[in-house]
Amino acid sequence: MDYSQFLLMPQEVGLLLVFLLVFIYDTFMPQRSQRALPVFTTVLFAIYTAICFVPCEVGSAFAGMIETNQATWAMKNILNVGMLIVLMQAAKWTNEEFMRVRRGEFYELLLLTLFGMFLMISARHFLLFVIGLETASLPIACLAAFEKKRYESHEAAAKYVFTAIFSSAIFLLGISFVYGIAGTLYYNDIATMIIGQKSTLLVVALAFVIAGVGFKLSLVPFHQWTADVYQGAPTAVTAYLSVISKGAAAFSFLVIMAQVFGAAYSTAWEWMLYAVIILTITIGNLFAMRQHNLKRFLAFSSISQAGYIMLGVIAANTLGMASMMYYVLVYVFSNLAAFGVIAAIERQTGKTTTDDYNGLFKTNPWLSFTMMLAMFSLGGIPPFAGFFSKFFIFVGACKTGSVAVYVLVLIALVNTIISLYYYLLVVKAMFIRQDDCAIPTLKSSCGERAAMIVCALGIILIGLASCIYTSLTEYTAAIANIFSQI
Amino acid sequence: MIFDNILIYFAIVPLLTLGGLALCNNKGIKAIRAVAVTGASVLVALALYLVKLFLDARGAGDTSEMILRSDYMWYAPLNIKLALGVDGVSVVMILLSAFIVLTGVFASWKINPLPKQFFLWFFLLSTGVFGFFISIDLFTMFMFYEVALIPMYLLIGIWGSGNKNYSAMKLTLMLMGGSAFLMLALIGIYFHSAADGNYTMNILEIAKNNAVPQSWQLYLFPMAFVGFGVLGAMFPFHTWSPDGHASAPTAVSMLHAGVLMKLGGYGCFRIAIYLMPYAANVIGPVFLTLTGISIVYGAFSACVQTDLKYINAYSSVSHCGMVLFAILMFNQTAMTGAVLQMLSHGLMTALFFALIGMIYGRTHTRDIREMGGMMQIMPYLGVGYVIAGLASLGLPGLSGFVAEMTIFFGSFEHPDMFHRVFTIAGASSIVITAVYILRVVGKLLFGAVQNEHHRELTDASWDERVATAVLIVCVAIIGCFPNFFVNIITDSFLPVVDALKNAM
Amino acid sequence: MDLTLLMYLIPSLIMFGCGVYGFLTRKNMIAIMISLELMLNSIDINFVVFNRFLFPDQYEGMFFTLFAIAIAAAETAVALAIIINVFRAVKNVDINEITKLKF
Amino acid sequence: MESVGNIFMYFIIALAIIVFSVLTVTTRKILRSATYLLFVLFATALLYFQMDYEFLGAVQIAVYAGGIVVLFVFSILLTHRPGEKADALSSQRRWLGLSAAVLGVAACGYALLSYGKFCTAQITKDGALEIHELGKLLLSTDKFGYLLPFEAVSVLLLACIIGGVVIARRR
Amino acid sequence: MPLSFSIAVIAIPLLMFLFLGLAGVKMGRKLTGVLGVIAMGVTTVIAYGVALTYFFDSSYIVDGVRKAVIVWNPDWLSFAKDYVVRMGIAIDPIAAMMLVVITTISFMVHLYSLGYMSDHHGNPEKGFQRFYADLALFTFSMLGLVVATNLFQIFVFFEMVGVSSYLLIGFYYHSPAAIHASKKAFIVTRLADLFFLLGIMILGYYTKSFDFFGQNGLTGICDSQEAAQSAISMAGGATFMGCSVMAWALTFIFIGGAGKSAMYPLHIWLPDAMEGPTPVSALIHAATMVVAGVFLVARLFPLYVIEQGAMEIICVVGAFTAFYAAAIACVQSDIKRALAFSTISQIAFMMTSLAVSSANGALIEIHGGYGLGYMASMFHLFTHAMFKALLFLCAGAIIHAVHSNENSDMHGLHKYMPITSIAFLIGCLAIAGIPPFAGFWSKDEILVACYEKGLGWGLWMSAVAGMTAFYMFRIYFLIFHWKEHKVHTEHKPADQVWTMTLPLIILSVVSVVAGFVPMHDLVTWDGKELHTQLNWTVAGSSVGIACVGIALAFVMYFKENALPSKMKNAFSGLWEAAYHRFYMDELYQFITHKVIFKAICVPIAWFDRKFIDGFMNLMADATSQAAYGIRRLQSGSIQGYVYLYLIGALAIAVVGMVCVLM
Repeated sequence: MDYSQFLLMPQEVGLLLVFLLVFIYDTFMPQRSQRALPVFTTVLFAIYTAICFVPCEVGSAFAGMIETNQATWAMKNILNVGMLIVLMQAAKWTNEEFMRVRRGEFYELLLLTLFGMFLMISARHFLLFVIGLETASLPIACLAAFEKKRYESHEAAAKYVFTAIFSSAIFLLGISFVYGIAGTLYYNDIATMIIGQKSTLLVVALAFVIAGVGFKLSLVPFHQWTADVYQGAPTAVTAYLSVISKGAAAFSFLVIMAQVFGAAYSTAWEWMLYAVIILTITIGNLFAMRQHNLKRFLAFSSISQAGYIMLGVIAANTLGMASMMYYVLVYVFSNLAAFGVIAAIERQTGKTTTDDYNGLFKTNPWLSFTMMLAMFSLGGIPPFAGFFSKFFIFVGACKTGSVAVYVLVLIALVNTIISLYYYLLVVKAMFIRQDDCAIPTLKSSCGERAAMIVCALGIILIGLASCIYTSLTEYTAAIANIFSQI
Repeated sequence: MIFDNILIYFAIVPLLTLGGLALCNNKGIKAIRAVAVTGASVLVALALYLVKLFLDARGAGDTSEMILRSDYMWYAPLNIKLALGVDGVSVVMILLSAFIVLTGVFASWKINPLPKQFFLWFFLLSTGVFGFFISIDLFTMFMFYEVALIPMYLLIGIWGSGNKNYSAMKLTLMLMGGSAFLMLALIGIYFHSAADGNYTMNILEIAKNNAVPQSWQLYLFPMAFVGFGVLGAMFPFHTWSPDGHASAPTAVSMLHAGVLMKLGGYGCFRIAIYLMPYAANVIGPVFLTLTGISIVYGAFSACVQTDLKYINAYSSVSHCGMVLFAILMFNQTAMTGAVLQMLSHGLMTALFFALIGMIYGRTHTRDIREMGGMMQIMPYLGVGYVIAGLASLGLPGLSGFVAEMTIFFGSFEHPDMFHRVFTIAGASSIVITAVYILRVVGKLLFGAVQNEHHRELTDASWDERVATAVLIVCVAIIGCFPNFFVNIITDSFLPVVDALKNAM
Repeated sequence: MDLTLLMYLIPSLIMFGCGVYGFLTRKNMIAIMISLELMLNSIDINFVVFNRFLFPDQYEGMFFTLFAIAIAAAETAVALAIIINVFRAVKNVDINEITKLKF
Repeated sequence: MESVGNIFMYFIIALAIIVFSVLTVTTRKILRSATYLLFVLFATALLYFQMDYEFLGAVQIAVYAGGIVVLFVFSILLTHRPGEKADALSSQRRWLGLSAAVLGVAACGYALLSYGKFCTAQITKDGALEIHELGKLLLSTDKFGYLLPFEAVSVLLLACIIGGVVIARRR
Repeated sequence: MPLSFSIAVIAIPLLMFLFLGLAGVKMGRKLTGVLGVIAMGVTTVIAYGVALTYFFDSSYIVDGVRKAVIVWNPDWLSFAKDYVVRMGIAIDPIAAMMLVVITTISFMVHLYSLGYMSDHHGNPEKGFQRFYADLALFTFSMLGLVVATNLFQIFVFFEMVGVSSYLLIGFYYHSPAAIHASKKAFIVTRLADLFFLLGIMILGYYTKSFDFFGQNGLTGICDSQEAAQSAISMAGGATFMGCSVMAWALTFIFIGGAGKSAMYPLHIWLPDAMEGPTPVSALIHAATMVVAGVFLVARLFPLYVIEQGAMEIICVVGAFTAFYAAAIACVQSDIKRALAFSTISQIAFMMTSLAVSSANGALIEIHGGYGLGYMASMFHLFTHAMFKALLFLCAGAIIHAVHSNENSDMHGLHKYMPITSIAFLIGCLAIAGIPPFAGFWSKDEILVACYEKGLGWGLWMSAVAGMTAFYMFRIYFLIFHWKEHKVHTEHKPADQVWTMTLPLIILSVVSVVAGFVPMHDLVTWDGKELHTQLNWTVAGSSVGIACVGIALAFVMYFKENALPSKMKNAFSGLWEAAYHRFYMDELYQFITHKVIFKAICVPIAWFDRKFIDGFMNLMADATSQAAYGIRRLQSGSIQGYVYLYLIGALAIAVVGMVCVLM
């Protein structure tokens, strides 16, 4: 009974502390100081984020049930940064009248889901992973239903919760099969047990595991909730869902696939994932082409982005892992920039369709500029960060050296053209199309503005500052052993 | 220190200009123009100084493949460096770009609306172009390449005319489609750049290692070639060019046809052929066929167009086809001719587009059937157009002639009958070129005035005169003193030709 | 006659199949939730029997089931809360009523 | 060789599980559906008892039967008029559901069957777990100890409580 | 005068072009014209000085051979280290002769144009400055062509003269006919130049040198017969389609020359080129540019001599063209066109003469080399330039007086324009080959050369000579006699101002005396003197034939009578065909418009838009259609989602199973 082991997971513990403080503030502070809750939370979280950047002790705790290493540390920091941006963006929104009674809950749920994601990232035991997964998904259903006045919010919540539970059922079934094969739920132990396994059962279990995590990542064909939930949920929640949740799932997915099922890489899951990636990128793109609602549009765009992220998984090497983390980081900034703009406009005008954005540049140059940066970054246009992340993830994938992966990358590259098309449609609406009744000049709140500036700077600088990617490669190189089975 | 190398300033100066423009007031058109002209002039001065440096270095017996070499590690995990260096080809391409940028600024003197934004994008594009020419690292080259492409979308979309949305989208998507293939090719090259696993992105090192396996070359070469070939308007990937040029604003057409399309040709030999000589030898004839078709096909298509810009765009297809055609001949003379043709086509097409833009700005039509007798109304522009036309159809004393002759004579050196036949077919384009150029000149400039309203139009203003005069002088200088340029260019092709020979 | 592992897996599997069938065919959201319970329950059985038959030395499957029950309870609670919420909004628990967001 | 009682027990449990599962998803009255679910859950609990996991069986009855089914009943009563009957299923829907279920079961069944070990495995040793042992394991930090999941699941439950409250709240 | 002055001969016109082109607009018309004339006068003087120095300074004769002198020859464009194009000035006999011809005619035309171009149908001529600039450009190009040190330079200046010709033909750019004519001239000669280019490419490929004359230890291809032989043998006997590649190259080069020199079937541009101002016709389309082809063949004569096949082709083409153009000239009513066909015919004479001069090796003994035809050709080139320019300038004066090109608008002008009439008559006598006028001497040598090749050739060319006399006098009589001129009340035709008349007088004098230039001493193919004497048989017969032609013309056209129309009716088919130039233009029209434009260009453009571009659009449309097609997947129903989820998971499992099994 060594409870000091909890110190090996400082980020999780710290997060719970933040949660507790917010919870206490929310519960015990008088009504009049409640309006300061967003600021309180944001500042608190900012401090927490800053502290987290202090390198932490590396090691595994609870007899290998959970592990902290440089990669998880970095990944959690990336998520923290994203979370911070989300909090900044949401501050103004949570002070709206209808949010008054559940402002505290909003923050509490966000922090708890983040905790769940941290568990997913660090877990080296499937039980812990499942708990993390559920913690990360169930409260989001509640968050999606926050805007009670909007019908879409309810529909989104319902769709999310049903598909999420179904998905977790499938995932658990898969885990049960894994358990049946390996007799243990510790990652490392499973890995040693399945070496040389070529059974159908393992393949089915793998398929179900991919489906379960693929649901969180919104990989095709497990993606269909994404668009509806993104569109229906409050924009702050959508933003959160689209980047933080996806980032955590991607990282843990890579860990599971590499560390647990590494032995089955070339025999099975490389090809399963191969098919999924092609489907994800293509179908996501095809759907995104036709969308007019920007949130829905970004949903499909994020589906196809998830496909690109998966290239880092199929790479199954440290370079691919670093590229994937880098991709997530860039994606955090790009997507949050887009959502920041959408949220700012939606909050004040309620408009979310592409056509509403016609002529935006004339009235709101900075918003348009930020949005354009986001679109270019998502589309992979240099010198913005998205270009670098795309390039690195392709390099990571191609490092496997197999011709099939080259073909896959080619398909992904061809798809970037389609994606560029629809990203440019947004740019076109803002810059090229003219509209006499364009959205009037808006005044964003401080939080929104700060978030946008952070995102814009991130988009511009992350690619140019090579130190980020370089250190990520060092972190992943330190845990190269998780790929030992590949 | 990175700033020690003069080359980096070719990327920094446009960026500084960008910054300066960003500080300008939206309404202060004077300040905006001043900043733009200053930036462009500094670039020209730098380019001229670079030529001097190059000549000095060569004169001093520096025979290294690239001069002004310096490497700055950027992404250490992938061994990506900001590797700078120029050889004769890059030097002249930089010179060309600088002049086109300068004249482009003058050609868009009265751009409206949003002059500030226009110049911002314009200089971003220039950054990409210069960056491409100064770097010899695959990654940075590719990055700058794409930086140069994307501003086109907004430049055409916002300031273009006609069916601009369609054209801008088509252009962007097709070019990016090409670069998608290119990116894969680069990655493929990267992972075979060294036999010992010390992969590198540096072109010189890759060429030296010569480690790309032949089987991979056969896959990667077509991708790289098509990737650049799309930008070089190679048949059948040229269709973005007519629409794109027709819709683009003047300066953008100039820059695009004048410089951007050159990135295609430059990349084709510097990356596709130089790094994968085996595949170039094997697959070259296939692309040679395509480019040969481009030459004749573009010229024939131009014969029936009625829109001035379409005529020019198809003519560009033909001329740029000649560039790739010559590059694929794999001998020094033809390749030198290709670069001369790039220079020539760059200047002459820029001149054409500038003049067309000026005429369009006055008549608001580009349909040659609706115009006539312009020579009487605007003699300056008319004479300019005739000169551009003569340069295009290869009048000695102007640049087109020397370029084409070097290409034809170089190509004819190829001992293979297949190449000879294509050379002759390509050479026949000089007649077709004459046909469509004279057709336009006859309809547009000569004859009776078609529209009486046109009689009230004015001739060129001073800024327009500057733009066209600079270009005409450049065209004439290349045409009259080709050996100056040939001497700069030709030795740069030795390594490529050697590589090709060794790979045979 | 021996009671083999398979004999326990089959009812569990059928239960899972029923859950899937119910999920896909029922219109009532609560009924769908009930189907989901069937699915989760069948998985619990899997864990338990695997543990008991194959790996009796450790109790991982059993503990997993223990936690899974807790998770299932939490899921049900949240799901039912949302169903009630939807019911308030559309005065119905028919799953076909909530298909406004599509394409 | 198993004892006859065990075999008899098995058949009762298996039959109950299969029959009531089918009934749960086919009955058109929602309240009956919940009731059948309860029977299935009881049968499952019985199965746990047969496996010697008494604690688990107890939890199953307490949490599922005592908690979840009650929750279901409450919400059914909240949202339905008594005796309300669902419409008959359209054949297309039934076909879809059936196909998916059969496919899924077939795939899993094939996978399980093809995994040789499962067809023959029998209970070989006593697997009963003392309750205090169980308690120790639940709070152990060693290997096969579950302190961390225990704490984590409490966070999950807290999150769901907060979420459930905030959702179900009228405003 | 040192030969290096020849640089000034080239430079002055170029500078004049640049100066007048850039600053002309700002200057007055008078000033421009006078400046142009003075500059040209200076050029002419220097050119004469250079030519006379070259011809009469014996230091240029080494071992009895007049050596070519390279005055200036810098590198211009390097294809490779040892494969260099140079631009320079070389003086050899024909270059020196051409300098004289070009500068003389150009000076005359400059002077003449002061009057001719000052007004256009009574209005001040627009673009007077442009005219002089273009003239200067042409003069520069033509001079550059003749002093070329290498074949490539000739090609360069071929293009340049083509362009200046284009600009000058299209001088009246508001007239559709002029635009069309200029375009046609350019494109037809361009087509020929394409062959020229191919010829050079082949030649250059094997010889790796374009230089005519050796310098710095290198030998040029035209230095001597041996040098030419070694150049030819560099091809190593390579053949293409049964003929040696060098024969192909030389034939192609001849086609280039034929384009400029309007040999059948590339002659069609020349009659149309008469749309340009008449002084231009005189300078470019009668005296100088059109003989560039002849000059080219003469320049490469040592090579052609070796490749007899190419020579035969030239011979046939020349002989045919001579007859063909003469036949057409007999029926043209437009005096400039008639003169144009006459020019074609005369150039064909020169071509044929060149070609026959290598006819028979046995004649070397008698006439001291191949060179009689060569010399005759050059001689004829010289004299023809003079008298044809004279004729054109006369025609210009007439046209300027009556404002028409049609001889039906003229008739009986002798009374009104006596000086012009006499000058024209001198020109006619010269071209008809009546002694002692210039044409007699040169044409006689040509006929002798033809008879040496064979009796048939000789008879054929004699017949053409007779036709020449006939059609020239037909024109003369129709213009100046036939019947009384219908005097327009407001405008009476008269001799023109002195600037226009003076050149006529000068050229008339030259046409009379040019035949006495000792050409066989000065201009021979090998630089050695050629000893010839008058062949009285040939001379007598040719004079006789000429007289017959003149007499026939006199009978038919001196006084108004019905004979011409009777003849016309009697041979109406032939007459019509000849009048329509044997429908060659229609054939070209058909090929260019119907075949190339309608059957190639239009389909290609259509193919590009609909097919290539259509394919790109199709890909975009297909993507968009696919996107529309699969939208139903996102049905909005949770159960639909889950269904797909499950099926998807199973499908992935299947993928995995397949992989495991494989």
